[in-house]
Amino acid sequence: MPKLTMVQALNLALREEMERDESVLVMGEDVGIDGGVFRVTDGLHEQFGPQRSLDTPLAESGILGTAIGMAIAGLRPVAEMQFSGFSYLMMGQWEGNATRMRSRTQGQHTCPLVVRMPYGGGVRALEHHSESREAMYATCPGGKVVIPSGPRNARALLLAAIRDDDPVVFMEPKHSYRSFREEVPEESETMPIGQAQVAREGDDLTVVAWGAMMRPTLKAVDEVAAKGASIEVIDLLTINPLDSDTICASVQKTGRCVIVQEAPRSFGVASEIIARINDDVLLYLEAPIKRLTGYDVVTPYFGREKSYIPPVSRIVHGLRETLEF
Amino acid sequence: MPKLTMVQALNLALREEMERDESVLVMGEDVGIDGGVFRVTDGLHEQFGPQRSLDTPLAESGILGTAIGMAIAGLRPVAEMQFSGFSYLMMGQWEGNATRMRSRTQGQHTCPLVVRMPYGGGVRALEHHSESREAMYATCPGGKVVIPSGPRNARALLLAAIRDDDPVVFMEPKHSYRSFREEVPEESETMPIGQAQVAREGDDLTVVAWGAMMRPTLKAVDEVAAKGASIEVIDLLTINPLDSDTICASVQKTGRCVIVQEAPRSFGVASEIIARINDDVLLYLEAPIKRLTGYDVVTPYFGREKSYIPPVSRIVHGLRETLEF
Amino acid sequence: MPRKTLAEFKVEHLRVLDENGHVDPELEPDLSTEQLHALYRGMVRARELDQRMLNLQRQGRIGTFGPCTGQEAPSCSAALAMKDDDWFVGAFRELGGRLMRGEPLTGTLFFHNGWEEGNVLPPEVSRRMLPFTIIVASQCLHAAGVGFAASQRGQGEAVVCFSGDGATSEGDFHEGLNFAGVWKAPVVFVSQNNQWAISVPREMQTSSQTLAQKGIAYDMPCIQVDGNDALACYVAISEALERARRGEGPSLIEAVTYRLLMHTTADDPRKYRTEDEEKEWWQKEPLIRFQKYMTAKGIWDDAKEEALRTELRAEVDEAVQTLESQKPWPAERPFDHVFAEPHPSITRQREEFLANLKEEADA
Amino acid sequence: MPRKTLAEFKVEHLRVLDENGHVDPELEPDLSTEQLHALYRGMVRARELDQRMLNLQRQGRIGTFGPCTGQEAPSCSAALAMKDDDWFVGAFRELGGRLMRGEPLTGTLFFHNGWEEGNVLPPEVSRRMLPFTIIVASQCLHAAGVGFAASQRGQGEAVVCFSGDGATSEGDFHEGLNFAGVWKAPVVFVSQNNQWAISVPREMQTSSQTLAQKGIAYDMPCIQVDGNDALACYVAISEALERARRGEGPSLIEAVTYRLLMHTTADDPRKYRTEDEEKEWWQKEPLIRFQKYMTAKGIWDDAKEEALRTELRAEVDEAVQTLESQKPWPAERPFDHVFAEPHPSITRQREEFLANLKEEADA
Ligand SMILES: Cc1ncc(C[n+]2csc(CCOP(=O)(O)OP(=O)(O)O)c2C)c(N)n1
Ligand SMILES: Cc1ncc(C[n+]2csc(CCOP(=O)(O)OP(=O)(O)O)c2C)c(N)n1
Ligand SMILES: [Mg+2]
Ligand SMILES: [Mg+2]
Repeated sequence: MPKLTMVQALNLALREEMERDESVLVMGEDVGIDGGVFRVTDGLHEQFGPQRSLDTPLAESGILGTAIGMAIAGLRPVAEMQFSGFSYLMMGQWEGNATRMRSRTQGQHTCPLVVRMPYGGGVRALEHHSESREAMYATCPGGKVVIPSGPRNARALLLAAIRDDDPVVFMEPKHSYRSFREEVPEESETMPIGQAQVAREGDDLTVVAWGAMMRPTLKAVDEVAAKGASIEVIDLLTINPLDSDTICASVQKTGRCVIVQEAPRSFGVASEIIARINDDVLLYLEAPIKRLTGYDVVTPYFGREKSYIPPVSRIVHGLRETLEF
Repeated sequence: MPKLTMVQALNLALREEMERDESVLVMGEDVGIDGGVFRVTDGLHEQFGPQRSLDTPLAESGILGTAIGMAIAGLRPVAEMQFSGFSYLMMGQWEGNATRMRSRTQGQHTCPLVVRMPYGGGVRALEHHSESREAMYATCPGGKVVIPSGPRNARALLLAAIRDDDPVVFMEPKHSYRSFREEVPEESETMPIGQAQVAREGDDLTVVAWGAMMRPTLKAVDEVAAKGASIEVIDLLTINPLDSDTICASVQKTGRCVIVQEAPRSFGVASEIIARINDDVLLYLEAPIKRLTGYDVVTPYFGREKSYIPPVSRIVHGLRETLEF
Repeated sequence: MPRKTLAEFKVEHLRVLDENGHVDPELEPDLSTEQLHALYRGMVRARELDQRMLNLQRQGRIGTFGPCTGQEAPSCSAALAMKDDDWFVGAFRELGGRLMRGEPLTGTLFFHNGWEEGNVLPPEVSRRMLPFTIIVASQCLHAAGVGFAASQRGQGEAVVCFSGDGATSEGDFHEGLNFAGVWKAPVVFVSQNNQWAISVPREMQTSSQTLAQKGIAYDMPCIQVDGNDALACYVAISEALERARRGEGPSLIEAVTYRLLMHTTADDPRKYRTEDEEKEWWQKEPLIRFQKYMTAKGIWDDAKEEALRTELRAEVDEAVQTLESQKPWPAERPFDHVFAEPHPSITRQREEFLANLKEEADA
Repeated sequence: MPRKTLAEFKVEHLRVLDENGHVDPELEPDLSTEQLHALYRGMVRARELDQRMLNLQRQGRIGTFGPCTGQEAPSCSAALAMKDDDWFVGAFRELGGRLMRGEPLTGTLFFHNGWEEGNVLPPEVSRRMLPFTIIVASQCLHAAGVGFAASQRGQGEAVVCFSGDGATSEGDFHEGLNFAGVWKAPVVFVSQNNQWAISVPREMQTSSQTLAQKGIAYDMPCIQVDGNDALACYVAISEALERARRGEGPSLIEAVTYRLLMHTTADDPRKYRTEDEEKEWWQKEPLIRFQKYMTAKGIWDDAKEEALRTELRAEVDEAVQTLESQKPWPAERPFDHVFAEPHPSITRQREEFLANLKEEADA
């Protein structure tokens, strides 16, 4: 098994699915000749030509809106938003059409499309290049939201997203694009959308994280586990529809839960997880659920961003507090 | 004190503030001669002329984007989105500019503007005219989200929103526009943004609701209270920044909480309220917090919408269950 | 040559049939009697259903809707000009064209009675027709995308996309035309300039003299036609479809027409326009002039008119009966169309929903 | 007249100074020596800072930035043509104009080092200048809104708004021009056509022959100028500003120029364009031809050039020193600028943040 970065793994998924299914194409700003500003679509232009590796005009609503038309007409577009920070310009088409076409026509017209977008901070980028707003997309029923955390699941989930018959926002933690490698099987593999994954098993505490927060979370967990705690770690992978069963089963077992979220504290995915735990397993809780999150401030420029993203030390601290509660 | 509908009360607020402050203007699709499709801006055109009651071209990003420019240049625009269902087209300007201008320039340029929008169901309207997505706006730090529940607080909060130095999304429960009247003082009055209001005091149970859900909630509470329960009702009024202090103080006292929300269950404001209670007063809870909400489906057309909005009977049932837990 | 002219453009106006039904013989398209009858029938059918819906709405028997009266020509002409394999992408005032493309009368009735079931069409109809679009101008992008997909197949499919004068202000209109232009997508954009976007008159919507000239921004062939003249609409749309099929890319047609009635049944035009203006436009409406044209041609007479009206009214009666005898569809259907595959969380909510319904019914 | 011409339009190109610095005497604007010197100084100052920033970035001493080299003429000409009370609304490649309007060199340095403090300008500068806009084309709407507000005051203020060729594809560009057109807002839209939007060439961005013609969609005076010719830019912007002040509404100017360097320091143009193309455009760049023009006029010489460069380099040195001797500003400032009034929930998070910081520092 080759060791790939997430960028390479995503590129692999696109390539294999484009080879397998002629109706798949990638589209977006600079995805063609340039191979995308992060090189996720690198080489597809050479292999599949400009009609399946489609450089579009600079317009995010345009990209999603035309992808909707293509999807209705039988293609499977994988559109790229250059950064999630520009994706809000497509929100009208997302809320108003992509997520509604199936229910509007009771399945006669559907939007099997993926919108890929790098999100999150930590790469010293300009304004609008660093925030995490997965919760915003999660407020729209009818659309899925998927966030991989490593090269292997990125590849498997992107394949699943392309094959999914519903519109998927696929948010890629850009901080993890190249920061580590993982073995990725040569054989195609997919993972089910809508299911979280238990990344570590344990009995004393459940930790839920996703995307770029998985790495610092696992580091922190290792550190605390080294001192004897048995910690279960759940990698959320799909934000919407949320797999509360996996989370609640774990919390029922452990009685304690910490959620690590890069996004601001309020109105984030962590809140929904807490609500699900409250719904189903509140009585098993032995401590308040802890949210380790960003703050409710406008995403700071990169001079300050490091202090604003939960670091390993803060996670360690939070795990200990919850274990000792 | 005259008895006014919410539409009249909002109209009053606009009129008095436009009289008091020359920099205030209303703008949007059909807000001028037509007085708005719900007549909230009725008569302003006659009184203040077309430059302060400004019919704009049909473009939501355009409306907010130009309002941002006006606000930076010293005006206080009150923009209308004809329905919240079209407001997602302005999300790029909202997330990217309105909510960020203050932090971007550390206060040198600011966006004192209001975006009014009718939201919610129950009026047998076409698609896109019935959903509740307050949570989507709440995911953006730097912008406030306010939802009045009756004529009197609508007037007071709209005045406060116009005078607020930050951008405010002001969501008006269209179902309550004309469905009841309330006494509204002749004298100008404002209410603080960022504070919830205790609408009924009680000791056994805390109920939190907002917007159009306040009326059925109060009815249900009256019904249950008539049988002897002492129920505290909190009218949220501001969604962001959320007044968790008022909620947590109440739950600390009552130990039980029901949240009534028109929006879909997941990723809504109710989840954030649960998270806040978990943060601060979990140990006082005597029962799981109950969410009475819409469902995680695409907002149905009006033939079905009634079954999808929490009715009084369901709230009554939920209150009882939580009291008896 | 320091101040040199780089490019020149002009915008033309086309009319074939004047307000009194006189045809310009040089411009008259070569249509068979059957085709002319079909076009007229399509327009009258829309008018009849529209008028009936207005009554139904006033009686509270259907919900809010936006009448199309006076604007029957552009979409019916398009339907006549289109091939089976072409795509029809509408806004919300193309009843005539939709019906001609095969949408059953009950479709619009169910839709306006608040049921998604109204959008569920016979497969052969839905295949090449997108549902009613409410988000103004958003369909312009769908059309460009459909056009791209169609041109990939290379089978000469084209797309006709409708939007209104108000729609030209939206970013999506611009992006739709731009994408279609760059891709040379086979799309005919028809801008129905009915003079009003609710209460906002055309001249407050944009400062351009015509809407047609907006095509110049994309070097797109553009023309203004008399939108109450079904023959002019037909000629312009047919020419544009030909260009599209030849791979010459999109076109923009401004069809100048008038919304004779209210914006929707929730609207009161008295607030913002005069009855005189409306009366003036009633003189120019599309049905009468077409009838006169056919009569002069000797292919229409009072008997035919009466037979047609009688037939169509009966059809409308029947559709209304179907509407009113239709039992409500299952309340839980929305749960079945959130996603293609049910997710446990949605399935559980579906059960909860049914339990709640039962309880509320029992209460 | 069934096919009558409704309207005709043309798009002109303006150049005053050719690539060798020869001026067209009939078109030469009447600028004083001081003005010409100021214009040249502004362009060279931007070039010097740009080049230095490139080095700093390569050494990891500042973050990603987008160089403006080769595009100094349009924004510097605008700054020269504008009055103090006019508004400058930029995108992200108008360093020259921004500096001429009074932004300190440290502004852009701090900004590109990841500090909001770089956007905090001396009050008299910030008063009529909006910060750097990253969301492409979104500033076109701000400009229209500022223009509306300015025209309400009726004191002859105008707005100059910059955007790029890629920006013309965004809905906000279209909406900005349309709103400004309807309001007859005093806005001069300058579209810097530098041939590329990252890797996407101008001809894949839109199918129109020129960007200038996009103004026709709003009946807006529009012109294409040689954007590397500072005099042509000055003439066109001045004329447009005059129209704006006379209440004649907005204009669109396409300034044809070239992004001589990478899109940003994170970009590698070798992926998508040839060095030959770049070399060709280096022949047309704006500084040298302006220098030749001034030399021919007898108002410039090598000594002046050297003095200017020496002075500006020293200024840049000093700014870089200020940058590097600047201690980080307080980490908690973002909490102070979420809202004008602190809210208890934010205040508490601020305290939590400080406690976390302290703990992490102690750890
Ligand atoms: C994006 C969006 N904004 C606002 C509305 C509300 N609205 C519905 S129709 C309409 C006017 C449309 O005008 P026009 O495009 O001229 O079409 P017409 O109604 O005249 O056929 C408006 C503002 C909407 N449906 N979609
Ligand atoms: C709305 C939006 N989409 C995408 C981007 C990413 N991006 C930054 S600059 C750029 C190209 C801009 O091209 P152009 O308008 O020609 O300006 P130039 O960079 O050439 O000056 C892109 C795609 C962005 N900043 N904003
Ligand atoms: Mg119209
Ligand atoms: Mg460019």
